[in-house]
Amino acid sequence: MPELLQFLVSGLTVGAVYALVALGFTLIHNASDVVNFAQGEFVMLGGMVTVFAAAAGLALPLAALLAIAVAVLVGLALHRLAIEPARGASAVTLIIITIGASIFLRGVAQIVFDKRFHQLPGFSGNDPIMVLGAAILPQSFWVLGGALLVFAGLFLFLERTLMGKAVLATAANRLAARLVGVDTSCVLALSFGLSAAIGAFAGILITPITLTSFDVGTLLALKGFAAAMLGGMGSPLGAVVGGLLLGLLEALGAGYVSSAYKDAVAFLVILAVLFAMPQGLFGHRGVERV
Amino acid sequence: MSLGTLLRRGVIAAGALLLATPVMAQRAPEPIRIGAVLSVTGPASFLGDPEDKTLRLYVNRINQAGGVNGRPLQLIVYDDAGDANRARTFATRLVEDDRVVAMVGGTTTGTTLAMRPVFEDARIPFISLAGGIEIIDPVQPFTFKTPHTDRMACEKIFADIRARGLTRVGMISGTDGFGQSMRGQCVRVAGAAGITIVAEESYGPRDSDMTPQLTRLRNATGIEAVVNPGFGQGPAIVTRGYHQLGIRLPLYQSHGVASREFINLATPAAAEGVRLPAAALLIAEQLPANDPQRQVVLDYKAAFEREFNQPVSTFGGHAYDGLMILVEAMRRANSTDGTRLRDAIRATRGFVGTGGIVNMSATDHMGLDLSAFRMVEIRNGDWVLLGN
Amino acid sequence: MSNVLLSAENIGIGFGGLRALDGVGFEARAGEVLAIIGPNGAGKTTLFNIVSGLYRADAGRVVLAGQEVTQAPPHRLAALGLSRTFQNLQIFFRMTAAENVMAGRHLREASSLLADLLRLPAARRANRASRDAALALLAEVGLAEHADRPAGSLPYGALKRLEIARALATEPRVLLLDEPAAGCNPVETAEIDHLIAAIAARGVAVVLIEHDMKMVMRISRQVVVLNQGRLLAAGTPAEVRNNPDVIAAYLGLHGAKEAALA
Amino acid sequence: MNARWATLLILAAVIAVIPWFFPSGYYFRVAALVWVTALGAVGLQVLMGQAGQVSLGHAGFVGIGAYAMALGPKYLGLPVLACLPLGAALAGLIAFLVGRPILRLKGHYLAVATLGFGILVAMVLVSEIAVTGGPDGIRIPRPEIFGWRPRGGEAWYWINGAALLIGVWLALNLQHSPSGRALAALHDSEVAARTIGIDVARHKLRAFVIAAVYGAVAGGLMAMMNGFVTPDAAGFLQSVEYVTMVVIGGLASVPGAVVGAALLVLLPQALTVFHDYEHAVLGLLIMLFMIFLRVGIVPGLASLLRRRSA
Repeated sequence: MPELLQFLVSGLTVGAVYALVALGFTLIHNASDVVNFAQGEFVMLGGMVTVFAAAAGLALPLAALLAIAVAVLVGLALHRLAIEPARGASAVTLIIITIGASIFLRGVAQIVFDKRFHQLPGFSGNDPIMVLGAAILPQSFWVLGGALLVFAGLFLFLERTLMGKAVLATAANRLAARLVGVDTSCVLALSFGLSAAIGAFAGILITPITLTSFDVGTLLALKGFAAAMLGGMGSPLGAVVGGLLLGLLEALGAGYVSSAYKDAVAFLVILAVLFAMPQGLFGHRGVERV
Repeated sequence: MSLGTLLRRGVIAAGALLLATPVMAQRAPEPIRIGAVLSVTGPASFLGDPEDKTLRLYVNRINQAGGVNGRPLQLIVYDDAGDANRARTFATRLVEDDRVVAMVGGTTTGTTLAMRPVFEDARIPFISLAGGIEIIDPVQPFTFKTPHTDRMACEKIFADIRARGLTRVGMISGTDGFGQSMRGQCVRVAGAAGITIVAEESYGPRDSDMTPQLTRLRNATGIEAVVNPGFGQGPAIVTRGYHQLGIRLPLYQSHGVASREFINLATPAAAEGVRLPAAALLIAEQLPANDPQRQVVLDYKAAFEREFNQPVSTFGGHAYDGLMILVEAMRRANSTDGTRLRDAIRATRGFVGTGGIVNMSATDHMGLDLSAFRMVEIRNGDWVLLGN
Repeated sequence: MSNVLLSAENIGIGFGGLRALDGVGFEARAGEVLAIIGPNGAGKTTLFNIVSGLYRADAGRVVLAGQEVTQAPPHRLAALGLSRTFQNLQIFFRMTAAENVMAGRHLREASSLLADLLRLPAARRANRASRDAALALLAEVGLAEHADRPAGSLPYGALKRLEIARALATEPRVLLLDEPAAGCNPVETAEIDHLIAAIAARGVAVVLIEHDMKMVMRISRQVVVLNQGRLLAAGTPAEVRNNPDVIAAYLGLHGAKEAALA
Repeated sequence: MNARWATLLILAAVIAVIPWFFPSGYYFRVAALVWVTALGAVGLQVLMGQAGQVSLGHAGFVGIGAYAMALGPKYLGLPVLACLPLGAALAGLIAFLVGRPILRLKGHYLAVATLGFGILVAMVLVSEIAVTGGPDGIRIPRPEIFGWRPRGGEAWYWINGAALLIGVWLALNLQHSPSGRALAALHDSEVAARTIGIDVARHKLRAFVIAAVYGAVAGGLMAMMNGFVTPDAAGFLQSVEYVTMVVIGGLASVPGAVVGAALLVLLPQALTVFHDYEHAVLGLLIMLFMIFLRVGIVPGLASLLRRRSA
């Protein structure tokens, strides 16, 4: 039993990060149909900027804020300089642009920072808390709590604010949104900024557990994308569920099946879900309109 | 000049421009070109980056001191990003286009094995910086290597485990080349060393959490010690998780944990009591004054850390050893001819490097023995040399 | 009746809680035009989608040329002689006009994948035959001069006719036309009018969804009226025109709107 | 159909003429790499460009083809060359089996499913060390063609060039054939394609199998040329690179795939002068190409030329 609990905590912690990355994918996709493969680089920026700012003497909270600010600026620049000029291009063209952006950001990070691994101290120390025989890092609570905060904040933003409703409207029907006066370009910029902030936040939270380096983004983007698809592209709830589920699958796969094939276990489950529900768990299941 | 040749030269020039062949200013004396294909980026950058830095640093220093045989060295480095196919192309480029006289590098066993035929065909000495024993076993005429083999690391670790009166071992290894190659060697030599491997786990090179695997090891019955073949951040995360789960069994890391950075990344608390086989470089200051390696490793450590403001790693040290073995051989051979250079490298005796004392021969293209490894334990955030 | 080519019986389908169609049916005969009319949302296109195999009905059955085809996929229905056009254009925009119609010859092209890859004589013959057939059909719908223009560059009315040509290329016995004259000017409408008559005259059973009442009354032999997913009336144009339910539920409503706009 | 012959002629001319200007064997090696990579990319063009089905697992098939060259001789005692068609057939068979369920998915969902497939292949190659040699790779015996042993870049330059020429010829034939039209039709509108009698599932599967066979042949040739293969050949990054090649060259265009492959093979060679800045410059170039030639290089330049001459 403590074993299962250990796997669950481990899976949820990693899954929360996947969920945050998937959320970033979803926000940008809803506003633009772009699948932003540079999403993982926001996570990298969050961790790396915090590490370097902290090393330069900044207090950790300030360093974290700076990291989020940097990521948001990069996100906005990505939108303004790479996505906006290609407006109207096909979805696959835009995807390749974001892949280029991800290579570029990694290349720049490798020069600005370095190619080594870095760590942050746990926000509340590194001594595990024993719960029912399972050892839980205090940082896990930070990750889960932080993710919960983001989910709740995002929900309130989307449901309770005018700007949030504009985002939802744009997601539902871009043309209609524009017709009723929503500045969809502004919504798109907002989505990039927001996704970047969420990604960077995830990066800051997870670095004390997983360490960071200039190239941690690729794998996270891959997992986040898979999580978003598992949940159903376009659904923020799907992104969250998909992310947590993916994390749990990996942990349980490694714990009960085989550690060499834990990613295979996760992908097999994703495939099985998609065969049964081709639009993911929470995707639109509308009838094809002809 | 006919139109044809003019056209042809134009296209060659354009092609050269396109492929951006480094154009070299003609100076006398002609520099000696040394090639290096390293995994400066990609999954093995933890190894490749310090190798790259070391080679550049020392080629500069050698040139400032007047070069080799009156000629400066010219170092040409390509980054294969850990990809064997790319490494092979760069190897061809070094041989065919850059016309190097020797090669130091090949960060991973995979890239080394992919490049080896290029240098063997061209009869150019190739000193690899990768660990896999298959690089030099069986011996290939022109291929050498400087790092200890992973088999030696396994033997060293197992000997230490046996010395503690333990025999039953659990293993958790990275699925990267380094981890899997060492895992294979450990499995192979376990029997002879009187060790039984009772449980095995693995983790991906980019995995961020190994608690599930470690939980399984914790719950496996009869394990008396755990060995972690791997390099980079993986062992640091394993060590953290090991500590976090409160596993009390002795934990052995490999020589892939080759830098003080490991202690920082794993945190000193978690790393407390971890043992590993290490090259002299890690414990430079603790070496007795009469240790032949002391001066060499202290000098290298000082030079590297002053230049790059980061802790030395034994991987950088392998590059240092490779370059110096080559330079000494060039001086002895007073030639840059491939076969003569090879013979000179093969004749290396008593070379004091960061990795150990190197004695090459026609049947041993590495030249290190088990004495090159020292067992160290991490105590209070620092390495402590264990009495052999 | 022996010349019934397509019959839909008692068709029903629900989306979520909504009953989109319930107990609807019709019989289309060779050489005749049957029109399905009804206000927007009556379920006309849904009925087409079921008959052509794109949706799965949860009740009723479809019989094509004496063969039950209720759950058959669209490509099998096409092979059995059923073809259609779409209300919202489904043109192959990356192709030229001629290639669009050539694609419609798919079932008639006797060429294997291997022959296609190696460009064996069979593939070349198929290409040539399809192109000849496509050019003839384009001429028939009045698009001969646009044959090698990219489909995306053609005006809306032309695309409507291009879809008809593509559907005809399959050599259908039953042709479903979903608002073929929508968005067309009176001249174009008249052309389509003639085209439909000509198609029916060859013995094809034509089923038509159309809002242009004049056109419907002019060319249809039978009219089926749907309202809110149910069959409201069926009969000859004259019968339907005088059916009080139809006038009340459909023409009345519609007429009132038109009157208000006029 | 003239454009088809023009494309083939230009390609054949380029292959025949450029060796003349090569200053060293290294150029043969790079060009041979361009041809063989382009062959793999042309296969993906059939799937992505012609049939409109995305695949983030193309390198998986390349890996299958490449490892067939190592495992066939080792375990079945076959001559290496015989393993080339064998690997292609195996990749085709696997594509046929996994393609059926996977291709029911659309768009990004298909992308993630193919991604999963590619990762699975790479994972097997890494993990089954006893069979595949694991992450450090495995050696491939040198092939022998009627007593001739191709060695070095030059031999492979001609072999790969010929293979690419055949590959492009087949892909162009397909594009302008009844089967190709069926693919183009389902690419534009699946609904319309179905109603004119096209068995969409079957044709998608064909395109998937064709792409797999191309990938496997390319992988096999590359493995023979290198005499060595590691699981990186099947890795996710390779798959992304293939997609980038096809898109950057021009999805709709077979020669576009060749141009895209050439670009992505040559750029890293050219960018070595930037050393540390190599990746930043590569990323920047990819972005710029896609922003300014959003339909891809070949169709983009073609329409520019047309506009200029009009």
